[in-house]
Amino acid sequence: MDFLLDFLGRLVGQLQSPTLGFLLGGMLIAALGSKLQIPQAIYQFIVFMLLMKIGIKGGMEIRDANLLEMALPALASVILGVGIVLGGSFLFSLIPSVRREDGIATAGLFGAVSASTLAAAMVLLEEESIGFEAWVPALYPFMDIPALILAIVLANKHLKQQEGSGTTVSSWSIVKDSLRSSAVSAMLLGIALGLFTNPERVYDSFYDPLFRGFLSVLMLIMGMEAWSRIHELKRVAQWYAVYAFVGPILHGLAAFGLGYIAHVLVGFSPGGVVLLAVIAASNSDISGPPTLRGAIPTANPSAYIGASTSVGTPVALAICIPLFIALAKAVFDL
Amino acid sequence: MDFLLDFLGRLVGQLQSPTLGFLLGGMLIAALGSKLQIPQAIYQFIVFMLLMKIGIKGGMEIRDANLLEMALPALASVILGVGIVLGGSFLFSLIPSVRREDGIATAGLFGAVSASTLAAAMVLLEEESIGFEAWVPALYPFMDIPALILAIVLANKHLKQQEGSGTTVSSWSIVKDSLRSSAVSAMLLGIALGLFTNPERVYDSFYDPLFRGFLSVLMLIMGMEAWSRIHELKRVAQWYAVYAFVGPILHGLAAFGLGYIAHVLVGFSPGGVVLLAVIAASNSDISGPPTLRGAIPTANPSAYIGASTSVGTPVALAICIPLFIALAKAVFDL
Amino acid sequence: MDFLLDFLGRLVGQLQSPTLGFLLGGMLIAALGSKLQIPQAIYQFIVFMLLMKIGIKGGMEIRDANLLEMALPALASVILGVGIVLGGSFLFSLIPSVRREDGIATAGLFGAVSASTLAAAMVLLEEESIGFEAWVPALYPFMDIPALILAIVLANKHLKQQEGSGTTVSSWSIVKDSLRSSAVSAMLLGIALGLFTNPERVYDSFYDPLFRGFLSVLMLIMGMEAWSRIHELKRVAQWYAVYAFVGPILHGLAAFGLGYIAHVLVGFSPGGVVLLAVIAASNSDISGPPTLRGAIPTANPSAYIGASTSVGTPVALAICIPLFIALAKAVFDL
Amino acid sequence: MTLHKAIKVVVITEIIISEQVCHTIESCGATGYTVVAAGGKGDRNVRTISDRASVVEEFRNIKIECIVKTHDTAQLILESVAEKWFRNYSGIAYLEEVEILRSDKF
Amino acid sequence: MTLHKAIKVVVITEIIISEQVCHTIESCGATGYTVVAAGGKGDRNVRTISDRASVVEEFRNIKIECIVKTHDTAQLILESVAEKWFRNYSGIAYLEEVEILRSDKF
Amino acid sequence: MTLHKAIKVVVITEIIISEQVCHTIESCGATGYTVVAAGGKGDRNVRTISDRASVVEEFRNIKIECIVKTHDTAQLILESVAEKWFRNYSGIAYLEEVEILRSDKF
Ligand SMILES: Nc1ncnc2c1ncn2[C@@H]1O[C@H](COP(=O)(O)O)[C@@H](O)[C@H]1O
Ligand SMILES: Nc1ncnc2c1ncn2[C@@H]1O[C@H](COP(=O)(O)O)[C@@H](O)[C@H]1O
Ligand SMILES: Nc1ncnc2c1ncn2[C@@H]1O[C@H](COP(=O)(O)O)[C@@H](O)[C@H]1O
Ligand code: NA
Ligand code: NA
Ligand code: NA
Repeated sequence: MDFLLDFLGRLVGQLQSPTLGFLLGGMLIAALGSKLQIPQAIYQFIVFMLLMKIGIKGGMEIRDANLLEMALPALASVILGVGIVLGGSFLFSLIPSVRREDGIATAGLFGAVSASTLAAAMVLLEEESIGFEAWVPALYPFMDIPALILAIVLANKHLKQQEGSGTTVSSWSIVKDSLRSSAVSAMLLGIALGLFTNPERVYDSFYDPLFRGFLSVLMLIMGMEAWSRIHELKRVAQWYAVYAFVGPILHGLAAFGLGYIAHVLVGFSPGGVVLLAVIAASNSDISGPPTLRGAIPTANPSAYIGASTSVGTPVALAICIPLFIALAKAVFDL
Repeated sequence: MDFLLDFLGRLVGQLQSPTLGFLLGGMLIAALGSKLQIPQAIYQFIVFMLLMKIGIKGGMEIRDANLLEMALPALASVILGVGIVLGGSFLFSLIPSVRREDGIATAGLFGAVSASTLAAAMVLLEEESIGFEAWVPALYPFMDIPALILAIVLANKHLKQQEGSGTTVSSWSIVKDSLRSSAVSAMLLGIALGLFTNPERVYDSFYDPLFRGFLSVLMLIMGMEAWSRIHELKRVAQWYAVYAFVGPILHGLAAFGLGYIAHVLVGFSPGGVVLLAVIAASNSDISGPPTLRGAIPTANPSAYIGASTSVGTPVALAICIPLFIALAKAVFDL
Repeated sequence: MDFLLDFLGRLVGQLQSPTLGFLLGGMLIAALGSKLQIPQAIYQFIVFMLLMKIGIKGGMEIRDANLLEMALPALASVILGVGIVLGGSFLFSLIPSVRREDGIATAGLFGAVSASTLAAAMVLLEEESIGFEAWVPALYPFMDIPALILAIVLANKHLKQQEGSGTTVSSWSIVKDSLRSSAVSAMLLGIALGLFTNPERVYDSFYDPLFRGFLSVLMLIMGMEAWSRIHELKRVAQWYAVYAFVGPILHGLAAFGLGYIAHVLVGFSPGGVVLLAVIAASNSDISGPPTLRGAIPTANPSAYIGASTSVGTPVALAICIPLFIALAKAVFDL
Repeated sequence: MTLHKAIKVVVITEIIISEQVCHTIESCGATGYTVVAAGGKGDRNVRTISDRASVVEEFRNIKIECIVKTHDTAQLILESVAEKWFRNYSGIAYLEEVEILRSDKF
Repeated sequence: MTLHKAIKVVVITEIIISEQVCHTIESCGATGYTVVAAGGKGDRNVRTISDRASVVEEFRNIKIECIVKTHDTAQLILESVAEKWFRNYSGIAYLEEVEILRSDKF
Repeated sequence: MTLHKAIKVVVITEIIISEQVCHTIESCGATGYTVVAAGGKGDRNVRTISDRASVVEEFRNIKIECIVKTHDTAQLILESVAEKWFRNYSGIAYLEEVEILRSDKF
């Protein structure tokens, strides 16, 4: 009860946070029909900047980190990515009105990861002064890639069974595609630069100070997009909306649990547990949709994109992040 | 006499200000045929940043401001917006070579407001350490919206009389369109974020420090545009150029007068008086032209765009801002 | 021997520099097929920012500089620009498999100058705390313009002799075109603003602090481009690759020699000598190629663009800059 | 497979009215359309396709193409668009004959 | 100079498969093609050409035009593209008659 | 309303010479034209329409379309452009028949 009151208090407090304020503001002005537009070129550059910032920082810190500590959380990430896709596909398969491959693609997107949500969580943790190991954001691909591969493999297996029309897709080519996607390759590049060069000055004068501001613009864009894609959601069964609302919370809670185990076993930090939960709760907004469109062409994009952009992402940002921070404070007594 | 010398001294000094230097530099390189180009995406983002900066700052300060003080200046803004359009339309109606709807549209543009000019004035006031109430920039829509509505209504009334071809335009739909325009909605969004969230950190680390630099780039763009649109002005009667030169100065002086009254009655600050005068002197560059093109389609865009971009805006920036600052120093003994 | 060891040590150290790290990183991710992309609008804006930064700084310092000191280095620049084009054209004319105008155009590009390479050298000198006169970057057009003019004139003379098909091109129109190119006109605008206005505040709050970060993004772009254009080089004779590899080093060494003479005669600074060498070693990436495409249309763009973007620029950045810094340290005993 | 004759209607006009023109086209019976950003020069003005910053951006052109099955529908679209929009906005419109695969799609 | 008859094949489809569609077109014997960014509306969706930031950018259209000398090649391209791509991705395709200067170029 | 036959000339070439080609077209008697940014593949090179940063940006294509009343004018434009520009720059050009509403406009 106390915990609930505490959490509700925090939730209201978090909505005061400019990060979520920009998200809600974006939804609001889109709903009111504002013609405000942030150019595509700016959006692409902001995403690049955030990923480089996260990557460089991670790379610089990994240099003197004990990477063995990373093993357990990385394993947890793989398990979560695989588990979310299997669970989601199974649930959708129970609903007759949902086409099999649409369900698999949607579960794949929610198993994959959003860099924007991750960045927002990092800023909010910082505002609450909750620390985490610098390599935590590098868990991203450990969840993202297995989730996408599994979804594509499942969908193709299903198509072959059903109609003999599925094409064989090698999982190695999906791994390569994921590593080459703009999001993952920007983060890996950042990590490499942080590891092998001395980017302190450029990091301190550019990537770090601009991070918070660019993130605010990104949140605004996510909010506007969430609203403007809601009509796609209306074209498909309401079950997608239900899944997109409940899924992130459950996925995050499962990840929180696994993170807690890692905390007990290898001393995984409280902030790390929160980030792991947010990574699990997030869904892939940048590279996931085109990857799925290309690899599962029979799946209806309106289903998975509507669910993810219009419901899943706002829920991950505005509900899950505050929820897991509050939970961490209670559980770890911060 | 002394005042004149003082003013001329200041004018020369202001041209040393980089803000105006960038404007003149832009005109110069466009005149010399430079191929330098700032991409459209950057321009859109800069305008967004400036309006957010102005809005957030305003919102944060409005929190503990006495909004009653705003009533009189807001009323003055409405009066100015309406008065400029009525006056301009009347003057143009005296000139036989000017089509009625072209004159009304031009007066409408000069009654409306430019966010860029407003931002430049704020930087120049800051350089002179002349303070103003943080809500003053929020007077913008109080002048902008009435001016555009009135112009559209006048033009449609005229078209109906003349040829029975004007379509009925509801003023409410014009208000909605104005509020939804990218400029006004960005500023209102900023105000809301400043009021309801705690954006201090993102404001101090991003929107505020980049303001001055982005403004310099914007001035460069305005200068290049001013030059490159001068050929449009040549296609239409020279009266447009005359109006565009004299109008801003007169509009600004009238606003200065009303601002002075507000100073005496409710203690409106000297900086506020200057900003009110600049708002009146400015003309709408971003949202005005497409609004008028859509709502008064029979008016010739070369007339109003040439007049505003090539003459009105440079006069407002390079003559009116220094003029009103000098005036304020003399009048308020700063 | 000691010098060589010292140099090799430095070269490895320089590769640790993030500036070169970003270049190599860009080549690497392009080679690995990454889909990461920096938008064209961002690239254009970054180049603008760097040139304004260089120009404004130069302008501010020129105010109280003794411009006579500039005379000898400026003369050296002209000699280098002309000499590189004459030498390169002659060498290419010895190779039967290379068409005459292709060789001339390539030599023209290598005689001309790259603003990005110049900016990278400035950051690396700063990191080594090696000073230089602020007007040194303004030597840029003194080498760039003569080189391009000479190449165009040579090519047209050749075409007229050969087939009577060359058109007369006035050198004045080439000068005008060069001065109007986006790169040169941005730098000249910056110099004018630095000279005639007081841009200290906007320089210190915007152009200067963002320089290092934007340069890192630019290096990434250059690296990606270098890789993705390598296929153009494969279509043409391998002699272009040889020239593009050896040329920058020889051009830079010649410039270092002339700079050294200026050092002895008029006290040209060690940092200035390095910059002069880098300017000579660089090749024009922004304005050169379209200028040549327009003025020597019969020359094959694959030849000169492949050679310059894929080999010349990486060599200038990753080999020449560290080489000349090491040389300066040894020669001037820094 | 046999090919079927169809008609393509092309409208080039100001981007500011693009949504309304598309609406006019659909209300005449078109089942779809394709749009492309365009510049150009006509009686009234030069319009650019460059990415150069321009304060009054919305004065650009759009090219709308729409395939319909019958010449009558095509002519109806042509006349409706011209009648409704070309008095106050710049623009041109024309028809072309094309061959399509499946006629049920349009 | 005399002009020669030729056929233009036009394909409008999703940008995400543009490279593969171009490959299909070339494998049918085309010597070149021209592409243009497009938006549009059809059975499935509305696609934009605006520069507005959109998180899922790759759902835009592309218009591919390709001139070939014979009607047979044109029809082959049309059928191959439709067969291979239009079951799972949105798109339309059609032919137009054109006149070219030099027939050896195509 | 009756429709009139007219001819559309299409030129696809390098963006770097777009202004000069438009000038050539106008000097042959065209009253207007429409331009569209394009990419493509031909004998010489692949040209992109992506927004990816590219150091040598000006090597892109442009598609110029121009409607004229007579086949003779169209052929004149075609031959002038080919003669003047296609020896040193890449490009193709062709004609199409179209139907227009008002013939006085062109
Ligand atoms: N003869 C023509 N051929 C092709 N396009 C044209 C022609 N005339 C006009 N246009 C296009 O139609 C637009 C509007 O033309 P106008 O109404 O004459 O200003 C121009 O900007 C061009 O894009
Ligand atoms: N009748 C039509 N005329 C012109 N373009 C069309 C038409 N129908 C569809 N399109 C284009 O083809 C794309 C895909 O259509 P669809 O497969 O019907 O969704 C649309 O986005 C339009 O660009
Ligand atoms: N067969 C073709 N069909 C359509 N467009 C073509 C064709 N051949 C060439 N092009 C276009 O013309 C441009 C120049 O061609 P080229 O001169 O052959 O390099 C190419 O980039 C394409 O955009
Ligand atoms: Na996830
Ligand atoms: Na005004
Ligand atoms: Na050089």
